[in-house]
Amino acid sequence: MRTSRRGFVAGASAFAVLGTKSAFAQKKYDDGATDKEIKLGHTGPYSGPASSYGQIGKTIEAFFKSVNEAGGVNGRKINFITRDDGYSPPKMVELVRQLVEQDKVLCLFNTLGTPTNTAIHRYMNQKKVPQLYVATGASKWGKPKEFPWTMGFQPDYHTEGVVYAKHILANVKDAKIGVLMQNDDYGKDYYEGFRDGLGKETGKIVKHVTFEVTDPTVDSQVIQLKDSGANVFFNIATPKAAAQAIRKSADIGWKPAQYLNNVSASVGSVMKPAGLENSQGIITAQYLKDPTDKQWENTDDFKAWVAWMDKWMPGANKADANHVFGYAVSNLMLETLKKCGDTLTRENVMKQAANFQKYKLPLLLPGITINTSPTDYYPIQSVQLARFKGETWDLFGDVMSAEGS
Amino acid sequence: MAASSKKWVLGIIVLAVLVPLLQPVFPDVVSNYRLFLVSTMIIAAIAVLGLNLLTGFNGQFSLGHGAFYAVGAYTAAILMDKLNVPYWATIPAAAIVCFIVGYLFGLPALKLEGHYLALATFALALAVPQILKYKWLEGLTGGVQGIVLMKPEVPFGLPLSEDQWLYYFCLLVMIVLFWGAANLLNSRSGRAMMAIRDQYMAADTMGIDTALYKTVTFGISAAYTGIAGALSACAIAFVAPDSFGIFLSIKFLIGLVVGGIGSLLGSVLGGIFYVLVDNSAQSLTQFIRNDLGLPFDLSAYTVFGVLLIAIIYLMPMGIAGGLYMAYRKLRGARA
Amino acid sequence: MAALLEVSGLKAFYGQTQSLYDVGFEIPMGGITTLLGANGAGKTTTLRAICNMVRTDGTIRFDGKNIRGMATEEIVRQRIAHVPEGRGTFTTLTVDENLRIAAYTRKDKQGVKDELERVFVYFPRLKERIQQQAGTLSGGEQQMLAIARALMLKPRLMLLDEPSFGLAPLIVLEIFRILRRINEEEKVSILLVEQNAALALDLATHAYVLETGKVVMSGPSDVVKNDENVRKSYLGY
Amino acid sequence: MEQLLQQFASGLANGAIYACVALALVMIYVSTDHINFAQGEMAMFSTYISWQLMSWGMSFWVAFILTVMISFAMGVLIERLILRPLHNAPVLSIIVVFIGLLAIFNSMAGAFWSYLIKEFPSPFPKSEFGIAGVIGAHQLGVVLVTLIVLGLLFVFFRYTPLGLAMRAAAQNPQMARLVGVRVDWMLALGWGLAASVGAVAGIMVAHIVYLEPNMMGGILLYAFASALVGGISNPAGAVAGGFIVGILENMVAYAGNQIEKATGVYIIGNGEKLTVALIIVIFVLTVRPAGLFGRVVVRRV
Repeated sequence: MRTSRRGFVAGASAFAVLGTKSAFAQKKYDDGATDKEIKLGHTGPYSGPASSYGQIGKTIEAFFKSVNEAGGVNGRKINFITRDDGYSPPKMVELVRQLVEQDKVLCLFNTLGTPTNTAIHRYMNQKKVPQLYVATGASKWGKPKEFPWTMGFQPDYHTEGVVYAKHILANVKDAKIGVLMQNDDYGKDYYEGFRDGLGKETGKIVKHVTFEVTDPTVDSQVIQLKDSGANVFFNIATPKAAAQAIRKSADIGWKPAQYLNNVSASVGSVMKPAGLENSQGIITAQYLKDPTDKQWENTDDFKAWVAWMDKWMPGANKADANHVFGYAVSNLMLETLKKCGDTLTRENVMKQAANFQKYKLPLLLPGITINTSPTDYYPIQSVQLARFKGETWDLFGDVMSAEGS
Repeated sequence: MAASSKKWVLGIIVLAVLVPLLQPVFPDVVSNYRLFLVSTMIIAAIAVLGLNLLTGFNGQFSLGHGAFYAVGAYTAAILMDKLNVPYWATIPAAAIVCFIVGYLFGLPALKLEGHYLALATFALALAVPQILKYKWLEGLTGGVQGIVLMKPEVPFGLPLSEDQWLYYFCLLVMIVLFWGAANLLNSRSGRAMMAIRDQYMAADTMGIDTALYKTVTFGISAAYTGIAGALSACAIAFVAPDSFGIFLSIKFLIGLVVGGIGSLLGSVLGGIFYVLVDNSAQSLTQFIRNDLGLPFDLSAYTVFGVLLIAIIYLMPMGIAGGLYMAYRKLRGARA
Repeated sequence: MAALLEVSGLKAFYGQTQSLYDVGFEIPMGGITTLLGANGAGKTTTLRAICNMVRTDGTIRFDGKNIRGMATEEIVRQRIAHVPEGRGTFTTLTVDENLRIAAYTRKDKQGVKDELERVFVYFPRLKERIQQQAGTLSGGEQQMLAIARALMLKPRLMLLDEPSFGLAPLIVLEIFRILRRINEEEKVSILLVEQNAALALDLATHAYVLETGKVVMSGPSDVVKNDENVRKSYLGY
Repeated sequence: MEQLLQQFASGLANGAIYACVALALVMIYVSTDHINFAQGEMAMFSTYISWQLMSWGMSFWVAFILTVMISFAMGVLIERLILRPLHNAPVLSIIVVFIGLLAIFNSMAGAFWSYLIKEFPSPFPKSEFGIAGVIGAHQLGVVLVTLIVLGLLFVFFRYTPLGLAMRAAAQNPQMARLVGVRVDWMLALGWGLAASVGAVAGIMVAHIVYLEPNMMGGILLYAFASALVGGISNPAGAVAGGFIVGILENMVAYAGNQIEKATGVYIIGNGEKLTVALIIVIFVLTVRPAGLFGRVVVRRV
């Protein structure tokens, strides 16, 4: 591959300088780590059309504040630097270079978006700065051979698409599938996974329609899907469009078997707005606990999360699944840093990130754990199917694990 | 006046050439990141200049220059990706492609004025990302995933960093383009362009072929902005439809207005501002939140909006206009 | 006879350039006064200055009250009607709307109705065209509409800027006849700016001559008419 | 055939949304000669206000009326405080101010009410409105409300002295001053009206697209096109323009769909429908430069 020579030289020399400085202290540091603090870099879309995901960054910020309050990690405070990328790849490049070269962060953590992370993918690997637990489900983040400094977090969209396809093949007779897809990276990943899952049966997709994020409604698309005679509906849309599609199909009397991508599986921001009566029976795949789902109310990790939210993010909407996501992924980062001990080098951060066995992360569904290795850069690879019933998701079947795609 | 301003320009250019060489002396001040940031400012300045040629000097309105920027960027990216054309050769190619696109777009635009032209260009800016994703072009454009490129390498074994080289390359392109624009504006054609802006009817009766001038200006303007797009493709080493949303065009417009409409210097200032305002809004927000301890959750986007309004308040004619007024006041006070 | 409008030390500026230097005159109650002068002498500017449509300095007293610096719309509410040059009508509004908008400041509905009837007595032609858009009227009709609209304000003072501009001589005569009637019957004082000095001097009782932003001569119109300089410069004989 | 009917109805419903926002744009344009890019965000903000009022226990219509009034005040205030001091600034500078306002409203709404989508109620009972399977109750309601707003505006501008004064002030501000119209206040009033109409639009739209800070982003683009198609200074034209754009867009998608069905070749689809609709709009404008229903007004030189 074309990964660089220059990047290697730069990284090595920086290492040499720092290495001599702290040689006799038994502690090892790269840029961004000292006896007192650890610098983490982050970007998120606080403005622009994707700004609802800005909540993740805010959760992480609050999380590390709470960690610092409690004494930090191995005696070091976390300096969490977050910036607004507006979901724009060029802006991302600029900000990330600033984080890496000016602010000199130890690593990037949970930067959000597929196109944005793609723009810095090669740069991070040239600079050998960890790009950890990125907030996107594209499958390209788990390729340790080509990109050893980049790791994903959530189950990738591709895998999820495969899971739905398998379920349809096994359960729906004479499936005629209609797909609604957001016309971007994320939609495409799902769709391709779905097609792969269907294998030879891709002919079962009778209609595939797309929409743009700027489209005010997806009514016209749903009408086309109904008209195609489909009896299965795979809904690859972000919350707003997903809810619109569910409601519209009910409005025009189209009653297919519905599959909804996990991105929009929030009860509070999709199922309720779409109308609970319209949402019955929809199937999705889950890996995190839905904050509006009453069945988790008495589990320990969920109670801890609620208490944490009350204290550190008072006034924030607990129905927003982004808070769950941010909290869970922050816990993973925290654990990674803890495991690093006093060896806070970028290499060690990557090594520890790639060394989780059956780690129980708070707020993951029962039975789902974090598993990584130097050859497996997909921390979460399991999902469980759930069917919407009443006001909550009803998990069914086994936890399904797909081998990395 | 003209001679002294020439001296100034030369001085600034010499300074701009020398600054990166100070890197070994002040590694933290003249860092690679800062040079990269200045390169993005230069790129923005070129794009704003393109818009300025059209709006500031020819009186045609555009809310869609992001489209030409995108076309330039993709032209460069596709040539590098598919045909292995060296990056520097993609610049003239992008210019030609964008000139043609701009010229063709200028033809129907002739019939449209003011708000209607704004709509037409706006539509263009909306359409381009969709066209880039169009099914039959995916093979070429990479569809939603875009194209990942290599950054330009330092030629001839020069002892420069990648960012230093990129900076020099952008600077060179900018000097050539600004020089070209200055000469164009000083020529007969340039005066005709401005006559069309100021007195449309009069220009028509003076025997100026207004249709030709307007369409050619559209072409040149598009070419300038397209070159900026191509440079950005080189600098960012990645193009994707998400990079060219409608807000890009709006940012160019902000750069144009805040820098100074109808001023070459204004285009440079606009380019700098365009890059800085985002960053300064973010640092300002952080400052207000952390240091002033505001209990309210202030977003950088709010600060950005307030900054924009404040600048128009202080300098309704843009920074260049504001500087000019300040200069006149100073001289007036002395006289 | 008391002066309705007293102007003294009036200066006016367009941006940085000054176009009136120390203009002073008085308009008697009930009379017709005319301002004469070459192009660019500042006649139009003087009218505009009275209505605060340019930046001014000096004093302007209307009925004993200083109105300089008041907003245009407030000055109009003192019942000073300004008929600007180039016939100021709202071209996209109908004749009826043009007249009704002038009564916008008035509260008495019945008064407005009566006013409308009276205006049509002076300008019967407008009644025929009441639903037409003002922009479709002929030049003379538009001028009549402009004057009619000024009348709807029930003005005490009417400022007229070049009412004869670009109109056929017969129409001009008709308009001037009407102006005289208005002056007499409605007791409206008139300040008239006019290129056609002969016509203006015939109509007016008093005249002032402006040159480059200053009053250079004034007096009853008979006297001014017979002044040699005036005859040479403005009357052409 | 059923699809054609449904697509047409859905286009009509979308068109009503565009028409409503376009009306607000036209309001500001006729009174101040500006196209307000912040219009959509102002409407969104108003909608949040009504949501807040309802969550405090007010009924839909009470909240609706109160919101329209609050929005009116908000529009007047914005004009007086922010735009008044800039009345001599060039058009493009004003546009930048609008963009600033857009950013502020958008982020403030996000900060106050979060970016999570919210349900917004519909006041139209399902049983009495709508034609089953073709057009929903709310969609039909929106069409009606749009037409009612248009009617009210028509009566206001045509038959009331204030409406007349506003038209006069817009057409020739200097002359309007000379008949005693307080032109400055007319501008502020225009802003107030536009904000009110925008609030109505937002409240009607929110049930369909859900309430969130970015809900107006896409819609404003369509409204902009609608207003221009209809002739930017003509309220009735804007409404007609809205319906035309809404229906056209769906028809483009429908046609593409039918072609693909018949020939199996993909030519245009949902990804391109906006582009194609806009191309048609621009083509129309090059033929009729003042919009379909606009009059060519001779420009003062």
